Amino acid sequence: MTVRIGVITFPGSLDDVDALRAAKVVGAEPVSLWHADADLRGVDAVIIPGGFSYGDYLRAGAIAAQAPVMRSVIDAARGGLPVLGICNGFQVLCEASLLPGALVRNAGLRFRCIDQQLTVERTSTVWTSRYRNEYDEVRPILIPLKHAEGRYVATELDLDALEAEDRVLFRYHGGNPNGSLRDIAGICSADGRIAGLMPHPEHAIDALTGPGTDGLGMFSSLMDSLIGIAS
Amino acid sequence: MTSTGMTSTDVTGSGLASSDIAQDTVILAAASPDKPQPYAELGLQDNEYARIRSILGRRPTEAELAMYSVMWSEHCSYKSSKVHLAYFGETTTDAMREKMLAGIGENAGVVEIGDGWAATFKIESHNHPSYVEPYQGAATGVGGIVRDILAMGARPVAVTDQLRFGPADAGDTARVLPGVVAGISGYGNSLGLANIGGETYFDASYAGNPLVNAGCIGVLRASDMYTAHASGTGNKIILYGSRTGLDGIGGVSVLASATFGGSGARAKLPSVQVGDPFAEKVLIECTLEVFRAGLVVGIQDLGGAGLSCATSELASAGDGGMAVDLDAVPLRASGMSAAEILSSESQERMCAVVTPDKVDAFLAVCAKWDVPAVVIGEVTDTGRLVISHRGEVVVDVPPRTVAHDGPVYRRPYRRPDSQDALQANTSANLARPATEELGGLILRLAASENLCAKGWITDQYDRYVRGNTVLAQPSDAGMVRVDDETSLGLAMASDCNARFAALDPYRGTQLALAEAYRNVATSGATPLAVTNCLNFGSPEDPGVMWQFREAVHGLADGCVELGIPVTGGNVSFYNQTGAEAILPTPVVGVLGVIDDVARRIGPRFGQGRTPEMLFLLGETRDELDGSEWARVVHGHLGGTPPRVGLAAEQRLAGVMAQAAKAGLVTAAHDLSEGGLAQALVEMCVLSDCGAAITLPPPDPFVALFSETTARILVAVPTSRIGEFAQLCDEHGQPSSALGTVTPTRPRLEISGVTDISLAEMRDAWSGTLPALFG
Amino acid sequence: MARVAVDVVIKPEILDPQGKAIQAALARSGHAGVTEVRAGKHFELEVDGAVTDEELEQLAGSVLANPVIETWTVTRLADGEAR
Amino acid sequence: MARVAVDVVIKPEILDPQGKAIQAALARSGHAGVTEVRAGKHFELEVDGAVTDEELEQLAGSVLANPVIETWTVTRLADGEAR
Ligand SMILES: Nc1ncnc2c1ncn2[C@@H]1O[C@H](COP(=O)(O)OP(=O)(O)O)[C@@H](O)[C@H]1O
Ligand SMILES: [Mg+2]
Repeated sequence: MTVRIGVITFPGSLDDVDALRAAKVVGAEPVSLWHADADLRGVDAVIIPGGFSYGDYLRAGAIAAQAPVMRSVIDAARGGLPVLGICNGFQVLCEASLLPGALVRNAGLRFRCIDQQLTVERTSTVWTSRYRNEYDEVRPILIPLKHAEGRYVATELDLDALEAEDRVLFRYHGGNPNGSLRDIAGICSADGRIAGLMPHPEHAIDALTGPGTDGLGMFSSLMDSLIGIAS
Repeated sequence: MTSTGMTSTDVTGSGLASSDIAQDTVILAAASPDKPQPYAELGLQDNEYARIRSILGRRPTEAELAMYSVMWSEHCSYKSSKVHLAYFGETTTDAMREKMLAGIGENAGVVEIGDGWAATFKIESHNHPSYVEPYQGAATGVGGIVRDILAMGARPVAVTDQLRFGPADAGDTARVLPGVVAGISGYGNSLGLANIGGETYFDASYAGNPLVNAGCIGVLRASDMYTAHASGTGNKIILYGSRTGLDGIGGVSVLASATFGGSGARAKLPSVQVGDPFAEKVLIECTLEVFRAGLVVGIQDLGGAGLSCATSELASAGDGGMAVDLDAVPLRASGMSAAEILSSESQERMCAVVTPDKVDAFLAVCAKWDVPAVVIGEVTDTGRLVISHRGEVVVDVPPRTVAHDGPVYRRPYRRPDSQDALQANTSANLARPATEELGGLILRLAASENLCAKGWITDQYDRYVRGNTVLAQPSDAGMVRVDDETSLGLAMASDCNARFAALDPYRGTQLALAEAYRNVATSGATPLAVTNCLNFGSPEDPGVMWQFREAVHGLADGCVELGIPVTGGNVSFYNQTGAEAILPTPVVGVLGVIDDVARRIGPRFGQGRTPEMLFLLGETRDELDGSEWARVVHGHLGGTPPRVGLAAEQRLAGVMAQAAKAGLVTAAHDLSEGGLAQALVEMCVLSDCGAAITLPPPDPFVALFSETTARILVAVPTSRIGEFAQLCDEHGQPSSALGTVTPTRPRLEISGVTDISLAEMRDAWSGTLPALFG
Repeated sequence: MARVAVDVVIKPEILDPQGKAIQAALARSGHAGVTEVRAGKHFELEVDGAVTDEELEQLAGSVLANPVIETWTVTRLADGEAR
Repeated sequence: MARVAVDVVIKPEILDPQGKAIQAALARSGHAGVTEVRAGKHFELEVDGAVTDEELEQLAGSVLANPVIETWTVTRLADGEAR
């Protein structure tokens, strides 16, 4: 079967082409979705890419969370459609209340573009199953990160609940680049199908243009699960 | 008039009691020849004003005066530099022109790069605005250069920034540098343009006049180039992008106060523009879409001098005239006069010439992207640029007289008398260190402000976005893949050691060319074309004018020798604080191509399992005048800069291109400021890997710190040494074996001289900017 | 037509590095009397007569501020009052 | 101890891209009654008794705002007044 992965473009989206490329690299059919169009075109999963949607002039992701396409995404996600928010996409998911907490200005107050190590905290999700190797080990992965508003914050209550429900997906390793609480780099829904993270796995799919290929696992994991369902 | 993205009521044409005040029309101007006009306040000389009167056969209207004064300013008309810049054209041979699709005179130069692709690139200055308001000044500098590239029909793919500040520890640098960097980062990152390189220097001469130059590279299909011309009578002129406000019309507010008298006058407005990167991002996407759909005849960006520039340049490059109605221009402020609308430097605007049958389709694309767009006029066959406002004609001029026939100055130039003394004061008399002091000196220089790591700056720039960046900082050159479907790549580097240019501007500019050329070659790419951004003091100072002339000649002559053309450039004069000019700073940018980006060479050795040896390509002489050693240790600037060897640079580039193709070199880094010592520190730290070397005789100090040009440090897998030696032989390339890469010993061991740990080098090199800027 | 100011500040329990940096800068430039700074956002809206206080409250809490991290206040400004 | 609010807005003649974008977002989300938005910064300072109005004015214009493009207002807040 062909797996169709949708990538939303808002005005101001930047890494949409990269997410589309990643979908293609793992053998999916990449499908462009337009912010003003509520139609999800029958895709099997949605990626909300990085960038500065609508300029991010209010709060990062705040205006995009109200776009017509997001209403469809919210409905579909509640119905189990896998949704991944990368960077600005993660901010959009929080602003849309699909994930708890918020992303605020980096503690260092500056935009940072660095190659960052992450630990994969949970591999039993559609987005991370590939990160457990045959020896049942999970090693840290190296992925670029680039943002000015990536400090994850939430109430202590929410944070405790996230930990208790095993919903912390990634943590920063070897240094916290933005002051995120509990070193959180990415989180997910209880069933692991809705996920968001600040670093950019789609920029680590080819050693020519990224620091390595550690990001591919996220897209391959999705393919495994979608093709598994089909067969 | 058709419009999208706004309703007609949005167009504020009145207010400020403007309806009560008669505007200055062509009819009025003819009838009141003796009305005094504030031309001097607008920067026009008596004779220039007289010339405008004789061109028009009457006094200019206020709007015309505003147009002529901005278009005849130094910035727009190149009146002091024109006579010298002509030398670039005179020296460009047909062979050099072979791949050039557009050259000096267009928005940006365009060169063919193979497989039907072309590339365009340019660097521009935004120095003064960045001093007044560092964030916005730098941000709008990026915005401006990106629109220049876009106006050639290209997709902008990468940006670069060339920065110069006062001393790193000066109080004002703490205001200017973080603001400038945040502005470039805030604007460039939001556009989704990878930042792939630049320069950062500190020198006291820039304390009251920092230099903020921004570069952009674009790619296009060679058959899809656009130029700024308005041809085809009846074709429509569409203004699209942001609304027009009172931005950057500081100068022209003189006119407003002259008209309205004391009470109605606008407050003196700041010449600062605020950037809206989101508006620019959608402007880019919208523009690329109208190009793709074939909806455009000609296009022009709005930069300095706004509509004055866009309308007069479009019209004079076309074949007739143009009629423009300012009442159609979407405004952001009420009661703007014609002069203000024409002079506004509001950002994120473009002007397109479109055939009537395609206007609706054009406006539909704009509507899709929510970009305001209106038809403001059309191409005519009158040969005149006629602009009306509130139903009256306020401008009626031959467009060429505004855009191209500005004044030309042959300013006096003279080699300053002090130049001899400067050159006589060589570094030969400076105390040189003993061998046991060299280890400490390596660290001291590595930590000095001009040699230290620039990560504090470059980590604020997105280098990954859109997935085609193959090399960025800390590589010698930035490199991008042209697009996903091809392995073709573009490399770019820009350089200028202004200390060398101060000692000898002719040679110093050639050294800048040589370094940028070498940086491109170090990446494995083949240099193809040159641009420049010439930053100098006041052209009214004969000494500065001499520096400028020498720089132009040095660059042009150097390009002839290298066989690559200058395709464009930018001049920034009046960079001085009081009578004190900045060091002459002719920034030179070189663009290169590489067939297969997978063959690129970066600065990191020791990454694979194969053992590697280090070789130094090129010869080393005792050349320390103007060096970083002289500056850091002795605070000294004098003597003559290193010799230029363009033939040697060419040979080196040939060797590197072949070595890249054959995969003979695993890592490379050219030698420039700080010499071999600095190159070794940088390669070791970046590679997180040690090296053990033996310096070539006789003098370890000279071997480490001389800044002789045409040298590259390379790592070669031991298994390929034979092939590599043969390649050097074939080219007559001098090369010496220095030692080995030592992945298991994280140290720089220089036999008989010093032994420094990786940690010490990293701390020294990386600690400086974070300690200063937090 | 009426003018409304909406001020948004980050909740006190959330770290405000910008406020801290500004406080430090003020102290360095001789204003040691400023002992704390919180940085937030200030919006000035022009609204037409039909916009009720409830609508203002609702748009402030759903668009201008994120209730997860911020608190806000809405103030109708007297005519000509410059804030 | 006293509490002071400083509101900084971009000068009216200068482009405010943020305000523009927010106004458009409000209109799209059903708040068409908001006809204009200017976006600025809001600072809340704790100052000790020695800090005079002149000092506040001076620090606002030199550290909190850039007089080239922004204007500001300083307001002493009554105790407990939440802004
Ligand atoms: N302002 C800047 N913006 C972007 N990149 C920069 C800037 N300053 C320095 N760099 C990058 O940092 C690296 C080191 O700079 P530099 O030592 O000047 O290089 P080189 O000596 O090879 O010209 C290069 O990759 C350069 O492009
Ligand atoms: Mg170099």
